[in-house]
Amino acid sequence: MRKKLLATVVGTAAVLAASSMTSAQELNFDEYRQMLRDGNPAELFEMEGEELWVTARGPKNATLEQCDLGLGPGVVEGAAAQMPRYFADTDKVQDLESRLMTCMETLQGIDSKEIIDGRFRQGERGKVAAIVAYVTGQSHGHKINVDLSDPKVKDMYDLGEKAFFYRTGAMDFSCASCHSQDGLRIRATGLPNITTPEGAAEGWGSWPAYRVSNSQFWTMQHRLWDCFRQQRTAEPIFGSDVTIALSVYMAGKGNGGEAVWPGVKR
Amino acid sequence: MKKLMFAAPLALFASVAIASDLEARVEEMMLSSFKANGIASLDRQKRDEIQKACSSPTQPDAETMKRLEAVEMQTIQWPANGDYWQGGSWEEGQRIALSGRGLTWTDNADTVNGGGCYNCHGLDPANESAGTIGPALHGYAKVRGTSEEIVKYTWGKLWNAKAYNACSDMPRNGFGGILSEEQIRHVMAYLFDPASPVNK
Amino acid sequence: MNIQRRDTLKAGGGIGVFGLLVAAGMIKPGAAIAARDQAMFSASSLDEAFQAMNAGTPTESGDVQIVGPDIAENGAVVPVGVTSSLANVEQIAIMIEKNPNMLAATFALPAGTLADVQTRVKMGQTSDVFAVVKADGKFFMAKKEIKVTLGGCGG
Amino acid sequence: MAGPMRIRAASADGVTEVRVLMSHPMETGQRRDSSGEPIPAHYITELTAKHGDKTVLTAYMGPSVSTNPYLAFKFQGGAAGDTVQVSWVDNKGESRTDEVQIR
Repeated sequence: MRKKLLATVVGTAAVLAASSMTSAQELNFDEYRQMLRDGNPAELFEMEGEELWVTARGPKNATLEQCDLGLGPGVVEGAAAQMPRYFADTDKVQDLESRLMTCMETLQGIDSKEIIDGRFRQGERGKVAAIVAYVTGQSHGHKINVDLSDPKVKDMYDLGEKAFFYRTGAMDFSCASCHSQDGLRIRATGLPNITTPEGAAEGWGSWPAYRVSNSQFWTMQHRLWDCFRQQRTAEPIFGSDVTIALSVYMAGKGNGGEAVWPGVKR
Repeated sequence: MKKLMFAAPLALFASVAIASDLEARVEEMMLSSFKANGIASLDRQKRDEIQKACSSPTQPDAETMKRLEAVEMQTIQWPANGDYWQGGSWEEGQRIALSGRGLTWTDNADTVNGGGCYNCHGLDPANESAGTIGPALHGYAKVRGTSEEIVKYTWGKLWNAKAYNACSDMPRNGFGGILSEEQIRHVMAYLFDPASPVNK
Repeated sequence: MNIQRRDTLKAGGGIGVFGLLVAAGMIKPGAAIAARDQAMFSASSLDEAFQAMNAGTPTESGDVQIVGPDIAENGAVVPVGVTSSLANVEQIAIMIEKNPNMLAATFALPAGTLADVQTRVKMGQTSDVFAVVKADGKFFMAKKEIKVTLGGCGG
Repeated sequence: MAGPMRIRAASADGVTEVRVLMSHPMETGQRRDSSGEPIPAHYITELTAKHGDKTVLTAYMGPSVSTNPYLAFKFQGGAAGDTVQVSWVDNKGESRTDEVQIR
């Protein structure tokens, strides 16, 4: 008994020492981030995206102004905050990127394959990113509001949760390896705890974002793709089920949080 | 009450069936949503026993953990010549600890893998840009000493962290071919050499 | 968000008003830049930069403030602003001591423009940032250390 | 061809605040591409802002200014509806001019 007590005391001391070390290392970037928020270079991409929305393009020489993002044809304001959602015309739960592919294909005649097989920041996939900047900007300040009462959305949420904890690859990582505890960092970068509503809202509600480290604009598809790259898995396919499922999990978990779109990131 | 007792096993059965169906569907999704790219093959989407056991918010029961850990312990290769760190270079170890490169689909087979240690651990107290996913290891040998026990434990932990905690977030560096024996020796020197900045 | 796309697009492209002004001899960017590039923007030490500005050794002054974070999450984009309560400020310069291109920017302020400018600079490492202000023909300065951290896991 | 600038100009209490985002790589000339070739320097060298016909700011930049530069400044005067015009020229001689109405 005494031995056990001693072990507990020692253990507690070690935990205390470890936590004080962690707090001494806390890096506070609030001031830095605040200063970048005004004049977020993502605005340059929003301008490009708005222009693309109203420009007649593709084999059908049409604009995207009749694109239905879930709130009716042409309604952009607030639409992204309610995505991913189920669309009856495609019989699929779609995130913004995959829905834009549908619109570009049906309205403009642009082959989705070109986007799925393309590269980030290039060609039609690059244009999708600019349109994402514009559309998400029109939900800036809105509450994240994904309809989990829709059984098809809820099903994707459950799959997403499973995928979130799925450990695989050369380094045994899952999303949860980095994103299931509060207040942690990878190098100097803060990691939201996606398993809590606050953390999920912080993560989902701050992408897409302009990344200052490489002056690029990244959509959530791009963010997830690079997370998997760092996890050392095989390459996720653009707009594939796993990307939608994880998006539904994050957005659904973050329901009620604020969309600060587009964001600005390290 | 009687009714409830009757209904409960059925409900349990149904939820188990749904759970196993979900498990099968997520496994299928983790394959069909991915494509091979360079060195990142689709084999990576399949889980070994320990990855599968640790793929949920809660870890397995203590007995299962012990059994899994014992299996992993057998995979550890101890240095044949008994040289744990003296033959290593802390400078090399520092480079390995700082580098997070290797094994992604943008790397190739010739890429020298890093250990990515700083992603999760503080090591050199002067380096503030260190992660906090794992414990801070400032003054590693200064705090823990260089007894055979701690030296062997550290080697084992670096080689296969799952031997000590089945669901550890730390990669199995030696077992998984992430770091070579020589690289692990350099990282050991970074942790144990009194001249290493970790111990300053 | 109200994007003033059409306002900005209207005047975009082509040779632009700037080119026309150059052609009309109203401003001479080429000549001015060449002089500055050689003397100031190639300075590799503070003293060289001060010399190029004919600033002597500027006096450190509490009337010059650097607006910037104590610590930056990424050195590629570090917000830096300069304000001053001095009268008749005609020039402001921002220097990053440890950058190979030490002088980041200089601003010429005509009468009526406030001594309050902000931009964003690249910093290769933690460094002192200097603001030099020319007011009433005299030079003053302020300095502030900005820490730069390393971020992601791929490094 | 560089994309349009995002210019915002707002007037309050007799002072106009102008904020400009420019689309520009601001290449230092010191980086190398993936094949090891040096990437040539490409950066904005000079910027002029005008309120009507009057120059309200001239900025000279070096390659230490961040990619997609941001610039904010204030001048006395300016009323809603007035035009603020911003022009830049870079070290390759490319230029761009955009304008906006003060709000």
